Amino acid sequence: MPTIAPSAAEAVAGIRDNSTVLIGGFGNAGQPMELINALLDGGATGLTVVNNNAGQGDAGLALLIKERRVRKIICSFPRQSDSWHFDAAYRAGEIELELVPQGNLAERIRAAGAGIGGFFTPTGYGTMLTEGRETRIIDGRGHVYETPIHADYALIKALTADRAGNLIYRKTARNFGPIMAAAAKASIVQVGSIVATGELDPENVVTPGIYVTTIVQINATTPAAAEHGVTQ
Amino acid sequence: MPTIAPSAAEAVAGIRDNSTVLIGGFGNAGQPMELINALLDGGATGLTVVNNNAGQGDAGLALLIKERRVRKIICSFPRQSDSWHFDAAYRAGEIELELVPQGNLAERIRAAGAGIGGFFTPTGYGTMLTEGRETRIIDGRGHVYETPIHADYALIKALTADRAGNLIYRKTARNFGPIMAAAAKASIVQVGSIVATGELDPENVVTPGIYVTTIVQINATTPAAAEHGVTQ
Amino acid sequence: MNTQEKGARLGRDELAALVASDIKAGSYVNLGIGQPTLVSNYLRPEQSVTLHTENGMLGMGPEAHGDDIDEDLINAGKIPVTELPGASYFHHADSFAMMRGGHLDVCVLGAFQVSATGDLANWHTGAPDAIPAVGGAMDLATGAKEVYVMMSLFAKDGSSKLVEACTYPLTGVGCVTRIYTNDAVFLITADGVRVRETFGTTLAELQQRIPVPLQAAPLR
Amino acid sequence: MNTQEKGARLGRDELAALVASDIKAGSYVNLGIGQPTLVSNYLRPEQSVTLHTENGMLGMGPEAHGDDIDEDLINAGKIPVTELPGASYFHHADSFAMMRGGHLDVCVLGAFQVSATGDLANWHTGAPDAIPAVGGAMDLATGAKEVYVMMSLFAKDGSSKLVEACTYPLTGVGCVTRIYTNDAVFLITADGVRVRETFGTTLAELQQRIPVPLQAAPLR
Repeated sequence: MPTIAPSAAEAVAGIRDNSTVLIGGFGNAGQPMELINALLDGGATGLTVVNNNAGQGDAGLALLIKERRVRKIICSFPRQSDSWHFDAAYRAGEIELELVPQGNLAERIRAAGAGIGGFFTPTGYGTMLTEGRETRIIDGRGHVYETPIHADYALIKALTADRAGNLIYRKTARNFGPIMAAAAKASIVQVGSIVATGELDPENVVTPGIYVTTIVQINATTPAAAEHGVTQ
Repeated sequence: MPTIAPSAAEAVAGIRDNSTVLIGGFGNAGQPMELINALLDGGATGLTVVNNNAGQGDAGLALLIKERRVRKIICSFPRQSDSWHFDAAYRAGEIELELVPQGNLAERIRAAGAGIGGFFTPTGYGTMLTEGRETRIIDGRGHVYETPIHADYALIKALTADRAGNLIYRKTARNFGPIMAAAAKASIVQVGSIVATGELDPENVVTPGIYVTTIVQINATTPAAAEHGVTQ
Repeated sequence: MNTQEKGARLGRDELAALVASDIKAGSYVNLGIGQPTLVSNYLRPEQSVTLHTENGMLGMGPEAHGDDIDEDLINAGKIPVTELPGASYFHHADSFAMMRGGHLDVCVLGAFQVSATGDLANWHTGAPDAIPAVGGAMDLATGAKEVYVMMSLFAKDGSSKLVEACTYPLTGVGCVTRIYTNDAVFLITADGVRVRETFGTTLAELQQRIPVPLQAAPLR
Repeated sequence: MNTQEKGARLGRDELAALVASDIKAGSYVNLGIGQPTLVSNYLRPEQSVTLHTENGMLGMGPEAHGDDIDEDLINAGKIPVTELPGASYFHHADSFAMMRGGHLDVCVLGAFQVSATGDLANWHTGAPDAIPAVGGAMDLATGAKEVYVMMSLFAKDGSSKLVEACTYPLTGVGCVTRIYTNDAVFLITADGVRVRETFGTTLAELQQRIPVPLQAAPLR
């Protein structure tokens, strides 16, 4: 059963220095901005962060990187037109980068949640990103060995939670949320609304409550929860 | 875009001798009985069948086995109180059995659909079911190597399809359907109802239409499609 | 010694009630087929225990009867069940990922034998003419944070089912953390087998019949 | 020879229209960022092509404008898009499973270089001071049944981007099946590179500038 935190600050208060933190979102869609800001305010440092990108503009993850709180980032696409804080940290040698093809990143996160010890994927075979890695020819095709990405925490944004922690998402803001919730020891979720247990249709739950540790309601600017999936 | 077949017989008409066929269902829930019966009537033989069980009573898969149309079965739980046709075929040495722990069976099917070449799982390590298999110690824990189960066909039962092939299921009848649909070259789905494209909420689609080759509407005894997930 | 010695050997339902009372509030639990299913009768609503069934559901309710029977809503034993508020459905790969990934707090299973190091044998008698069937047994044994076994302590021939090394084919290696029997509760620890409590017998009496070194557990 | 020689070098939109007309009806297609995105403008409704975006959607519609912009509905290039009837949403692992599993019929990508055996280089210039970023490029190159490249045939310095072996870091090995350029369409086959058609040039002229043996393709 999840805890319902009264504020983003209290939701992330347990995050210690040197933790590995999965952060959901693809661009701004699904980015748990208020949780990231609370993490910034909380002061934890030496973090390993897993996100598709490495921060945009002057907000959220970009500020965590600017403040040198991220020791290492595991991502697929760090360089963007407005990734200047990452660019500066990287060129200064002050952040470690593990670059992973996006689908391997997603599958490695999924593997962690699913208890898979490692897997062979064709993606990246024969490229500089997998140099020196274990390879195997399977059905005539080259594959590389990839390992799960386990984490201490996941910070996620969903549309609606019920009090049992079941989650639904909205459109392409779903992206990394479900797999990150399952891969972390503790998953902290910001939602637009919290409804009573029983108000989400069991057929339509995307993340079962077993994967959710802490919920915090943030008054979101996105359309209301009532729009999707709530039966009452 | 899927084809809509006028009958179960026409839906399975393309299935050739010696094909590998994934058959959905766990017990009777989600079992595509009418498609199995049509496969029986169609005469295809030398089949490799993948199902959680090996048939119950005197219906469906049990009859396929009784008629010796199944050369090999890959399953987790063949022996049941009413699996007499399988029992007889097995004791006569007339069916090959590949016994797989249920979760490894599910993950191997999922791997086929997901393009994963192989994976390491802790389940079954150190047991007679994985004797002689490649093993690896990962984070101090024994794992065995498992390979994907690719198939020519999947026979599946869902609650409702739209004309784009998107599927929703009902309660625990979902079971193997979504992963089998993705793992087969051609997926043949029996549904209780077919609705116009756009009538299923995109947030609640469980199997996207890309995984569906053929749909056939069977007048089902289960509750009507209107009960779940249909927005209009 | 610290082991609690209680008055009488536990009955089937008393044992189920004991297991139920040991499950922490808020836990996610899978109850195996057979004797473990009885545990659900003794879970109190205020424990807020969520039951998982490996055929694709969290939030499973009690067995269904009469008009509540729905052929699309069954448990892993293929018994019709019901749905509780807060339930969710998912496909088989997601369901077993939930188990294998270590997300269930407790799994309760039956057993033929358990070894002193927690090896479990519960799927196959090893009889040469038996048709093997494993189902989800190995996945359940491997995945949960805690694996509780419920079994009779002695076989019909009087031999101990708690053994130095299993003679039946294994289900999982080093996976069992506790054994609940009508005669005693055993904890499998890194330091060996500890007896938490006995029912109508003593640790000394048990030690005479069990070929594994037993120690008293510290009081809870 | 069989190669069709047509009047004039194709413009950017003519090339996109050609790619669009080559996509079989009912296909599931992923259009990469940049030039390939233009293809969507030329897909006809009667083709019933379903567009995939790797950030978790099938059934993507055109770019959103004005009041239709929804920050939760974007494509892989982070541009606001719309939803068509029959759409579905899924998480990132499911989305890339769809690609890696070979379920997409066609993926259209840009490129820095393509080799005679279909190796693709499109993610990294190899410049020592560049910050690398791969995104979904390798997954797209590896997963689709057919990988079409859209690119200019010659670099600014006049050198051919169709090469014997890529000098830029690879995105995928032996994955490209066709190359669409403003000057010609190339098919990568087991027998080598075949020229399907040329625009404002001839196979002989192209062969003088391209360091790879070219053959005419049989007429379609």
